[in-house]
Amino acid sequence: MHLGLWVVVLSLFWLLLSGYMQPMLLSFGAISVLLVVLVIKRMANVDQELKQVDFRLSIFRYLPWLLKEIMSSSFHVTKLIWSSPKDLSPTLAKISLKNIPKEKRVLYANSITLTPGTLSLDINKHEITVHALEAASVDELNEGAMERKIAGLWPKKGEEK
Amino acid sequence: MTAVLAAVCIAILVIMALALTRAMKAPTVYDRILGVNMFGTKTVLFIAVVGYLMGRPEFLDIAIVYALINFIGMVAVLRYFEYTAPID
Amino acid sequence: MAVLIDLVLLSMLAITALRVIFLKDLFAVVMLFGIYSLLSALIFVNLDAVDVAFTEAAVGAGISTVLMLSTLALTGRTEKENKRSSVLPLLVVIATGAALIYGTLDMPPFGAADNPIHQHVAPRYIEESPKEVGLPNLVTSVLASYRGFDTFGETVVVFSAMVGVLSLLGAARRRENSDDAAVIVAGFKGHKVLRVVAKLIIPLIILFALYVQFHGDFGPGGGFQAGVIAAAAFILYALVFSLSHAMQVVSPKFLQLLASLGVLLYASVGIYSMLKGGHFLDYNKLAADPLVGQHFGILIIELGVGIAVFAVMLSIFYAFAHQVERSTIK
Amino acid sequence: MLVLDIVSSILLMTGIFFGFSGAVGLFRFPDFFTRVHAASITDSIAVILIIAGLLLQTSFDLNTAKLMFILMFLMITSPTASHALAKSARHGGLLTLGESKQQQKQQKEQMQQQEAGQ
Repeated sequence: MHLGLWVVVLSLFWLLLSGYMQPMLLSFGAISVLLVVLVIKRMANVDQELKQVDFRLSIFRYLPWLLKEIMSSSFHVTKLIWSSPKDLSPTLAKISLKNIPKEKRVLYANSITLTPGTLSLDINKHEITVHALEAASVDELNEGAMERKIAGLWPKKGEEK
Repeated sequence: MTAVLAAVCIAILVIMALALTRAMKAPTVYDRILGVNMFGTKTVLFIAVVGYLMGRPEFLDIAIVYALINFIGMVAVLRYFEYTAPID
Repeated sequence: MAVLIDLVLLSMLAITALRVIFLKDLFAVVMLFGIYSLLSALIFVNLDAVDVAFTEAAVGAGISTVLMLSTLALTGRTEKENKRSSVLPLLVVIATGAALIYGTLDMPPFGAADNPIHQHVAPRYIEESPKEVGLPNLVTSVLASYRGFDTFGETVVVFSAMVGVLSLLGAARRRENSDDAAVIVAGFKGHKVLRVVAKLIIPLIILFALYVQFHGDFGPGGGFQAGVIAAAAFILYALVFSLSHAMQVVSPKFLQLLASLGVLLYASVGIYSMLKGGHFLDYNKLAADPLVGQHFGILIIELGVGIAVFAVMLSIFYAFAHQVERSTIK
Repeated sequence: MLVLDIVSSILLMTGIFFGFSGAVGLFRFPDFFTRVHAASITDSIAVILIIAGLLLQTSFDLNTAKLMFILMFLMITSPTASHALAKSARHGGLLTLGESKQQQKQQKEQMQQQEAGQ
C-alpha cells in the first residue's frame, strides 16, 4: 500500500474519530498522522513488506457480493447446527491459487474463512488448504465464483495482456 | 426500542455465558482459545449495544479498543505455542 | 435492567474466579484471566465508569495477557504441587479477613447518599471543576489537575517498575548477528495472512492510540490508556514480525530514553510552575488566563504520562520476550 | 422513524438468533475444526446484523462512523484470528474428524494384523 494512500486513510480515520474541527486538535491530528506514517516507513524499511498490503477502493464493489454469500452460507450452517450435527462429513481440500494474484490472496483466504462453512487452514504459494463442513462447499469454491470476483477487482499493473 | 435493545443485551449475555462455558470446559486447548476469542468479540458487541441502551454512544471508543486488543491477545496466545507445545 | 446485567456479569465473574483457583494448567488460567478482565471491564461500563473500563480493556485484556504468557514461556505451564499443609495459611487468611471485616464496621454504609465523600469532595469536583479547570471530562480534571501529585507518583511508580524489571531480567539489546534470530522468525513466517493483516491494522491502532491521547480532555481516555494501546501495537508487530524487527523499529535504548523523558516532562511542568511563582504543578500560573494554563498543563502532563507508559510497557515486553528467545535458543 | 425502528429490531433479532445458533453449535459440533465454523457464524453474520441494527439507531453522525470502524475491524481481525488458530491447531497436530477416524481404523487394522500374526 502506497504511503500517500496511507496518509489519506489515516487522516480520514482521525477526522471521523475526532469530529472536532478546532485548529488545535486538527494540528494534533496532522502531527499524529505524520508520526504514524513515519512508523510505517520505519517498519517497511525493516521488514520490506510494504507492498504486501494492497488496498483499493474497488474492494467496496466486492463487499455486497461477499455479504450475500455470507448470508446464504450462514443459513446453511445454522440449519446444520439445529438439525443433525452428528452426521457431518467435514472435508479437507486444496484450492489452487494460480488465478489469484499475490496481493489478493490474503483477501481470498479471509473471505473463505468469513463465509461460514469453509475455513482456510493454510496458505502457501500455490494453494489454500480449506476445511469445509460439507463437500458441497468445496465444490462451490472450485467453481470459482469468489475467485473470479476477487481476481477481477483491480487489474495488476503490467499484467494486462 | 429500549425493550428490544435490552433483550439484545440479555441475549448477548447468554451467548457470552455459552462461550465462557466452552472456555472453562474445553476438550482441547484450542477449543478454550476459540471460546475466549468468541467471548471477546461478543464483548465488543455488548459494549456497543449497552452504549445505545444507556444513551451513551461514547462507549463505542471502548468497543473499538476491545476489537483491536482482543486480536493482539489472540496473536500472543498463538505465538506462545511457538515456544511450548500444547499439552492436552 | 442495569442491576440485572450487573448481577449476571458479577456471577460470571465469580464463576471464572473460582475456576481459576482450581485449575492447575496455568495457560488455561491466563486465558480465563483474559475473560475475567473483560468481564470486570463490562461491569465498569455498566457502572458508567468509562475511563476505568478503558484502562481495564487495554491493560487487563491486552498487555497483562501478553506479559503473563511470556512469563509462562519462561517458567513452564503447570502449577507445582504444593505438599505443605494448608491449615496455617488458612488460619492466617481467616484472621486477616475477620480483622478487615471488623475494620469495615466503622466505615459509613456502602453507597449511602449521606457518606462524607458525597457531602464534600464529590460535589466540589462536580460543581467547581468546570469553573476551575474547564474540561468536559471530569475524570481527567480530577486525575490530572486536582490529583496531579498522585498521578505524578503513579507515573514514577510505572517508571520504577521498568527499572525493576530491567534490573532483574537484564535489558534487551539489539542483536547484531541475526543468525539465531532467524530461527525464531521462521516460525511465524508461515502465517502470511497474519502478517498482512497485522501490517494493515498496526498503523490504525497507533493512530487510535494518539486519538485517545489527545482527546482525553473531551471523552474517555488520556495518557495512560493511549500509552498502553500504542505499546500494544508495537507488541503486535514484535509478535508477528519477530522481536529483532521490532527492536530495529524502536530500539530498547531509545525506549529507556523515552521513559525518562516522559517522567521528566511531567516533572518539568511542576518545576516551571514553581519558577512562575506558584506551587508544584500549579497549572494556573502557566498562562495569563488560569483556565488556559490548566488546559496547557493537563495537555503536557498527559503527554508525559503517555510517553512514559508507552516506553515502559514496551521495554518490559522487550525484556521478557528477549529472555524467552534466549532461553529457547540455548 | 417507526419503520427504521422496526427494521433495526428485525436486524438485531436475526443477529441474535444467528449468534445464539453459533454458540449452540460450539457445543453440538463434534470436533474442533467444525466448531470453528460454528464460531465463525457468530463472528460474521451475527456481528454484521447486530451492528447494522445499531447503525439504524444512530442519527448518521460520528457514531455511525465509529460503528463502521468496529464492523471493519471485526471483519478483518476475526477471520484472521480463526485462520491463525486453525492453522496452529493443525500444525500442533490436531486431526480433523475424517483423519482421526482413518487413524483409528488404521490402528485397528494394525492390531488385527498383529493378532493374526500371533
